[in-house]
Amino acid sequence: MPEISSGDTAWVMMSAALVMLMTPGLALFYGGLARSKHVLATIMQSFFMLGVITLVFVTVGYSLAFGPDHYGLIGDFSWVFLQDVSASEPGPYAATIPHQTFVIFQAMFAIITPALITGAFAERAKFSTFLIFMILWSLLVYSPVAHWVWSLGGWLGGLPEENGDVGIGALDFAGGTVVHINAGIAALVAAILYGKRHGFGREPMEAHDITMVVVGAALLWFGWFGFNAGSAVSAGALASNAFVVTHIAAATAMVVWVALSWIVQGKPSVVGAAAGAVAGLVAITPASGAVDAMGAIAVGAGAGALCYLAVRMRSKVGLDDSLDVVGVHGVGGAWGAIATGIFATATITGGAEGLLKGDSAQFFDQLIGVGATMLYSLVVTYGILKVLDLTIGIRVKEDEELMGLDASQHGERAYQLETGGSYAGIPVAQANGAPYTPAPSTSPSEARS
Amino acid sequence: MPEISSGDTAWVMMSAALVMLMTPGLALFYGGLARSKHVLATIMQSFFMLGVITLVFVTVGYSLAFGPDHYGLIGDFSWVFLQDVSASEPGPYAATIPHQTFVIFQAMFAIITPALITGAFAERAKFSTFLIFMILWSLLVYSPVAHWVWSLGGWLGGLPEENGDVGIGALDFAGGTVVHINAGIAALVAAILYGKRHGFGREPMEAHDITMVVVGAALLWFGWFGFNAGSAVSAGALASNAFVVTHIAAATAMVVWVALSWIVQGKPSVVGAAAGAVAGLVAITPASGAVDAMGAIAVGAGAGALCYLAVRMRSKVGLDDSLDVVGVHGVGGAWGAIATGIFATATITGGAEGLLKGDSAQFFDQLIGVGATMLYSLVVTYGILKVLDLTIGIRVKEDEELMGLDASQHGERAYQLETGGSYAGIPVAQANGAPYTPAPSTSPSEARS
Amino acid sequence: MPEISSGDTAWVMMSAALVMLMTPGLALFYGGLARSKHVLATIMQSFFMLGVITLVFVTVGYSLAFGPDHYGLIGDFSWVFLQDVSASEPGPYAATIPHQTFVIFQAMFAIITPALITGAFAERAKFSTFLIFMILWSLLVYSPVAHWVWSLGGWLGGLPEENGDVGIGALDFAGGTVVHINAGIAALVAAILYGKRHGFGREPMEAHDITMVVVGAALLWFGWFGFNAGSAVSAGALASNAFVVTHIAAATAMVVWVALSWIVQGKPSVVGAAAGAVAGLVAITPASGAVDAMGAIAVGAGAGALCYLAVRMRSKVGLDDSLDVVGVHGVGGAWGAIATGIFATATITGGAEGLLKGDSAQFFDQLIGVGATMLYSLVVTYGILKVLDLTIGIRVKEDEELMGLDASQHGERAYQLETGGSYAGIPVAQANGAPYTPAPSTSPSEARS
Amino acid sequence: MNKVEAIVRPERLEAVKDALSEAGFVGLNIVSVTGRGVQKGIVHSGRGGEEYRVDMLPKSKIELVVKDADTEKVVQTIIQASRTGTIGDGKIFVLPVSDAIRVRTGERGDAAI
Amino acid sequence: MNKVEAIVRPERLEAVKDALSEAGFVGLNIVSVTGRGVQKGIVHSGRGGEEYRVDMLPKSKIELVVKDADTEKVVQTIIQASRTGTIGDGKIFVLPVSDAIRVRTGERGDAAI
Amino acid sequence: MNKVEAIVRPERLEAVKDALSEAGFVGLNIVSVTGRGVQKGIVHSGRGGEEYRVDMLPKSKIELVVKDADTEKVVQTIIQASRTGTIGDGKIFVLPVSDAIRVRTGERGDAAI
Ligand SMILES: Nc1ncnc2c1ncn2[C@@H]1O[C@H](COP(=O)(O)OP(=O)(O)O)[C@@H](O)[C@H]1O
Ligand SMILES: Nc1ncnc2c1ncn2[C@@H]1O[C@H](COP(=O)(O)OP(=O)(O)O)[C@@H](O)[C@H]1O
Ligand SMILES: Nc1ncnc2c1ncn2[C@@H]1O[C@H](COP(=O)(O)OP(=O)(O)O)[C@@H](O)[C@H]1O
Repeated sequence: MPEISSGDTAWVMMSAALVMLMTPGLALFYGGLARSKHVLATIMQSFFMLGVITLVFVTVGYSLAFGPDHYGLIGDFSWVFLQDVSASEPGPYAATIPHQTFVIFQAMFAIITPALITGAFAERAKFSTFLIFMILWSLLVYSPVAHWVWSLGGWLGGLPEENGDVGIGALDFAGGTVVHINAGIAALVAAILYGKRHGFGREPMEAHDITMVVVGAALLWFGWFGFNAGSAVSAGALASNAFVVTHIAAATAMVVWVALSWIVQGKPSVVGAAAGAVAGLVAITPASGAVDAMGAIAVGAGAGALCYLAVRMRSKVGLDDSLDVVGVHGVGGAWGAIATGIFATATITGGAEGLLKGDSAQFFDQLIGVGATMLYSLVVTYGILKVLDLTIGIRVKEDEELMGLDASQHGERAYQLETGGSYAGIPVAQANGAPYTPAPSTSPSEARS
Repeated sequence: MPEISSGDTAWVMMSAALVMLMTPGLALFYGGLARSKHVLATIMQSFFMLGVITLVFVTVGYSLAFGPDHYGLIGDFSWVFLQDVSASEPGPYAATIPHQTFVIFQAMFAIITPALITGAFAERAKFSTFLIFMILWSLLVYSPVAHWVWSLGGWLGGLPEENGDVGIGALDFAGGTVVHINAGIAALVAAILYGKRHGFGREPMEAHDITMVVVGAALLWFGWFGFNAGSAVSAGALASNAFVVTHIAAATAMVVWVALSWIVQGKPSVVGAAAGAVAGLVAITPASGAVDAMGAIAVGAGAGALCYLAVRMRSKVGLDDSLDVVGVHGVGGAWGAIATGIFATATITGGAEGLLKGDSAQFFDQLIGVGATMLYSLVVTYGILKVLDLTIGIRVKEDEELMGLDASQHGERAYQLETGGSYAGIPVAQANGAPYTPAPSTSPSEARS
Repeated sequence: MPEISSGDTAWVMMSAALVMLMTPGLALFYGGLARSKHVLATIMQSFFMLGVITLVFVTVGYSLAFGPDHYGLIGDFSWVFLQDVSASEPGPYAATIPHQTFVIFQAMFAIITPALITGAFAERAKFSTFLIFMILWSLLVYSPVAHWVWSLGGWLGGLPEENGDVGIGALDFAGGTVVHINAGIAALVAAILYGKRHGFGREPMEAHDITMVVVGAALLWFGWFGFNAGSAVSAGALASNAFVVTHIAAATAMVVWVALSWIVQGKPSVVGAAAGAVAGLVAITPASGAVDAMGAIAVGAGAGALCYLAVRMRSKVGLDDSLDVVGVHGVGGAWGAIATGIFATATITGGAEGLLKGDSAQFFDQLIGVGATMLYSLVVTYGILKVLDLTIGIRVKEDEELMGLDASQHGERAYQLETGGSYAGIPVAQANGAPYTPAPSTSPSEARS
Repeated sequence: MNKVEAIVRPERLEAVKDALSEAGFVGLNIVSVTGRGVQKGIVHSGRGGEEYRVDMLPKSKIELVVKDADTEKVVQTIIQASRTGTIGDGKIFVLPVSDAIRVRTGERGDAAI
Repeated sequence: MNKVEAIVRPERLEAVKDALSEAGFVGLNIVSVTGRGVQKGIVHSGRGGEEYRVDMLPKSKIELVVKDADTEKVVQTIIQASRTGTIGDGKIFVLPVSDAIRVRTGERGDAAI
Repeated sequence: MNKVEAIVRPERLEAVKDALSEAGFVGLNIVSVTGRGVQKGIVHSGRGGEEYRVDMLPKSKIELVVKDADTEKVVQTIIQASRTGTIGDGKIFVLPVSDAIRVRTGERGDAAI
């Protein structure tokens, strides 16, 4: 019987915690980019996924995604409510940690993926419909694609089923297709179907708190170490490489994006530093089990450049992808998946090699992975959203949008700063030299009596 | 001789770091709920516990709580200043990590528990007296109760003393009684003795920054993985289960609280999502070594519902428990401890079973644990606060309260946003088409000369 | 062949992630202390180091610092671009983790060190020159000093080179000299060469968001567990001790600083709590592999007192070290390095002892380490900055400074709060008793038509 | 010249600004204020179920100085763009202005506005 | 009609608002301002021990338009509720208003306030 | 008495305040406003490359009440300290004030300011 390794279990638990933190990190990244009257709603759309999708995933989603394979396409209901998923023994996906540790690690991926999409329809989505959309999307899009790529017998990945069926072997170490392309394409569909925000292209819709954007990006970066290096489901050389390339790619993309903003727009952008880092993290995600440190520089540089250009061109096509999910996750994820087919090296993969090593087979497998995910996500997301739009409506009313989603959807206001308030330094004297005496302590009630 | 396991040590160190982060997380959760003129004072009351209680605990508190048992009630001074507490060899409480690793992990619990209480008297406590209160409370309430439950020979827990004495075996894996009920009851006493805030029930006293509340809740959630799964003091199946149930309970309670706020108040509350998650985390704390994943859904759902109701009823009884410590930690902790007696399963505990499995013995042990903790905390907290109130006074003067505790207690002001400031976009042109030229660089000094 | 330990690898990866988070933590600590028109620029100066210095370090810096020794003074180009640095096998510095895990852990140190310096010239540095300064400083100052202290054969540290050459054995467990003194002295030089901010000593230049300062300090504290305990490059007794003493020193310094601010200035300062914690963390850094828990109290108390006094005396010497890098990192680092020579105990170091144990050799070695680092950092930093100042200029123009660096350097504005916005509570009635009806949903566009 | 001060609902601000601009009144200032009207605000239900009066609600104050002859037109423009017909629509006040100066040129009086 | 502008200490604002409401003057606006008085602020000691002048202190400006006949009563009400007798108590200014309009109904003059 | 309201660039605020203080006018209030001038703001390029008009720019409004005789001196002082000669320099308005009261002492009229 395989034995639980305390080092591996510690690492995967820690990684799960790190990935959990990415969802609030994303909430801040998106919340900071939103306007102040929509910040809570924007945060909530990510943050609440921690509640809803956790329940969806542990009850049904995990079983559909990772349960016994059917035709390489989907799992089944064998493991619903985590029945037969051991809390103490390893499962089929990781030999040295309890099966449920793997489940909870995967749950965090299932949570953040729909959260990523929310950037596309920020500042105008009706909260009730949004919840239904996300539950359906998780079951109908996320779980199937995760199955294709990561399950035993999934047709896209390379893990062998019991009966010997093996997928085509598209590499996606930590979710370039499953998470980022998938969310990016869903975001594209959503941005179109939700339509433009009131005043889009006419009024300024700038980030209301860029410090919050940076904090969000920092938490994402921090958590991404768990996302990628945790995907090794053990704490050894594979995890270590994923860790190293993750950091390097993020750093490179950050530098490239800032440099481009400097050249193109005239000043080095702080939002660009944050967005660039995220773009690099996205792109390295599928590649983190396939490229080495210098490959990571290439992946990161490509991500910084391609995503920057994609975002800058958004207005040209008139798309109100409010927080640039398509440009960052769609483009970055696709580049990462393809780059894996270019820069993969056998020293890391233990086998598969990329175009640069003269092997084109993997490259074409990657293209199939990208294409299949895009197509499936496009069609099913469109179907779900269209039905919801025609029935219960996906968007808030115009005056609710103008008033702000925080007030109209949640009945709350993010910030309530005191008007005024006593000066709160430690005064040592009055400026004219006289000793300082604070106002006497007559209280308003006394004063009135 | 037992050997240090690097995996277990890594996990417990990491867990200690995670629990350390909970205290600033709590500071933000509370600070966001406070009004802006009290935010620093509110944050400080939690944050400063990291300083003061660390010193109290490593010098005396740990020895009282975990030192050699006397009558099942209290430790002694054998280990004061950590003498005889090895920095390299395991101690009696965890066989595979250095004794001091266990100490520092426990220190984080000792720190956050008094910090939890501060929500009850936020916006009106005198800082000097507050410090004395907390030091006394840590020594006279926290350490004894921790001893009862977790020490070798403590009367409530189930660990055997050297001479064979065993406690009654009330289960409290990670601190439902020691931390949450204990703090919740102290909060009840404090809310009553401190009295209502000036203007309570008449003026709005809403959260001044809900984004801060969410960040705080997110950090609490993140840290709670260390709180609960770290309490296994090893990185194996027990920790893994605690990790999994912690996440599921938090998610469930979050969903339930938001749903109730939607039904009762008309809109799904973002503050409710944060508070619900915390309620779920509180309730699963004692149960995390006893229930399985599906039990966690029950524990979480109960916590969401009960805590929501408790908070909503607060105003009915006219209690100014400013940041709802009683409703969340008191009620949530009690529910969690009792739920442990209902849903405990031998597959996780390795022995004890709950009511649902037809065993009522554990259930009654849990009731004893809850009752004893409540009674003790109530009496001693009341005693400490009453004496302090009659001697040096626990509350600030009315004008200090009106001015804000930040100014009156700390001489500081949280936020100082520039009035105005140049528009800081990257302008490409003036709106009327003319090319944009910024104002010339005459400086004020030049202008004046 | 040495074998990779999953526990150790998990711990060092986690530590690297923690240290990575310190840089955004520092960005917030500094950003909060800055004025609101400079907050983004201040944050960017730290945050962007994650991009630039990562690239500098993995391409060249690591090889210079840790590569094969030359005369005890510097590495060489053997490991540039991480060639010959294994992603899977251990390197010479840590026997149980992949060499690249060690590299990435060290990279995080290389990143944060220049970021520390930025506090000295906050609110007036030209971003372009700043980048060049930091790249040069990393290569010409950081890498050499790191080599002296931590490399095999470095003249200051005690690790033996292949040919048997051993350094003098100055103890610097986690970077008191390499990181803090080094940055502190560079900050001193920079504060002088950059000159005072416009209006310094005349206008208030208080922290614009003290909650941000506390969050930053909390993240620094959290990350510092990785900084110090990770420096054991394994998860055993040495790491555990470093963890414990780190926490205790931070706590002690926090209490001492707050107490002093209370006595000297009349009120216990919240900024002081944050600054005090950082001072304690700085001072324990070199000592964390040499002192025990009670020694940590001494180190922390000294740090709190000395750094507090240093900061309070800053204005006396007329130095505009804007965010007190010299007072906290320079003084704290020097005290820590010297305190290591006083309180070191063989039970932790496994050999070397401090003055208190009657051994003065180590004490003098420490003085040499402090002196050499100070001298080198002073001279080379001065050289770099002087040349940059005379050529391209290090400081922004006066009107750019007055407008704020956020606008002038980055074309961005941190905060854009909506003016107004509907009241966003959940109203139940109008105050005069009538049922509440929100304003009708005529939208502005309809209204106009 | 007169100074027109209009207190409007923040959610109508855009509409009023656009309407003024279309009517030829571009120059203006906006001040964020909180206002209390005769209905004394709204009753709000707090976290703990307590109900309290929120008497001060956020409002936008539009300030612009106009020629005497334009005053009525400005007032009507604002009314049209901001009226919803429900309580809390706000007020407009007209104050006499004795002089106006354009800082850039030093022009005074009607020429300056 | 007159516009009464009163600069008061923020910590007296509640008291003034309550007093005005009791005296029958419910409608008003509050603007957050920073003010400098004759004593030129206070001297503050910064983190680094440097002492500097903080000349602008936070103040609350209360603005309300009242009938001519009520003006004195409003002024006295504000004085009573806001006076502490120490420097920095603030000022009250009275400005003439030539017209007032209630947006909701279009009422004008005294009827609008 | 007159109330002088000056809309100035925020980056000139310090200079204006200093100049007023040197000229003997210490008492004043500052209000943060956003203003739109004839040039209708600036065109800004957003993250996604879209260009839109930012019509409201941050401005500082200086308010001070002065004796009739001092009005012109105050106006000139402000102009000198705030003029840059480029669009957006702002405006100064003078409004009549019929009464002023110092809360602390109850003094009225010129004595109160
Ligand atoms: N006497 C007044 N002086 C100045 N502003 C006032 C006055 N009365 C009302 N206001 C402002 O007008 C707003 C709307 O007034 P309110 O009485 O609620 O509505 P309505 O004018 O529709 O009856 C208030 O919120 C306040 O800002
Ligand atoms: N000439 C003025 N015009 C407008 N506001 C003024 C004037 N003088 C003072 N103020 C306001 O009144 C406040 C109190 O003035 P100050 O001179 O400090 O106190 P006092 O009126 O008690 O002598 C100032 O902070 C400022 O807001
Ligand atoms: N009619 C007006 N009433 C009140 N404020 C005005 C008016 N016109 C302009 N302003 C204010 O003056 C500022 C500068 O005006 P602008 O027309 O841009 O420049 P200039 O006065 O140099 O021509 C505006 O931003 C606005 O705040």
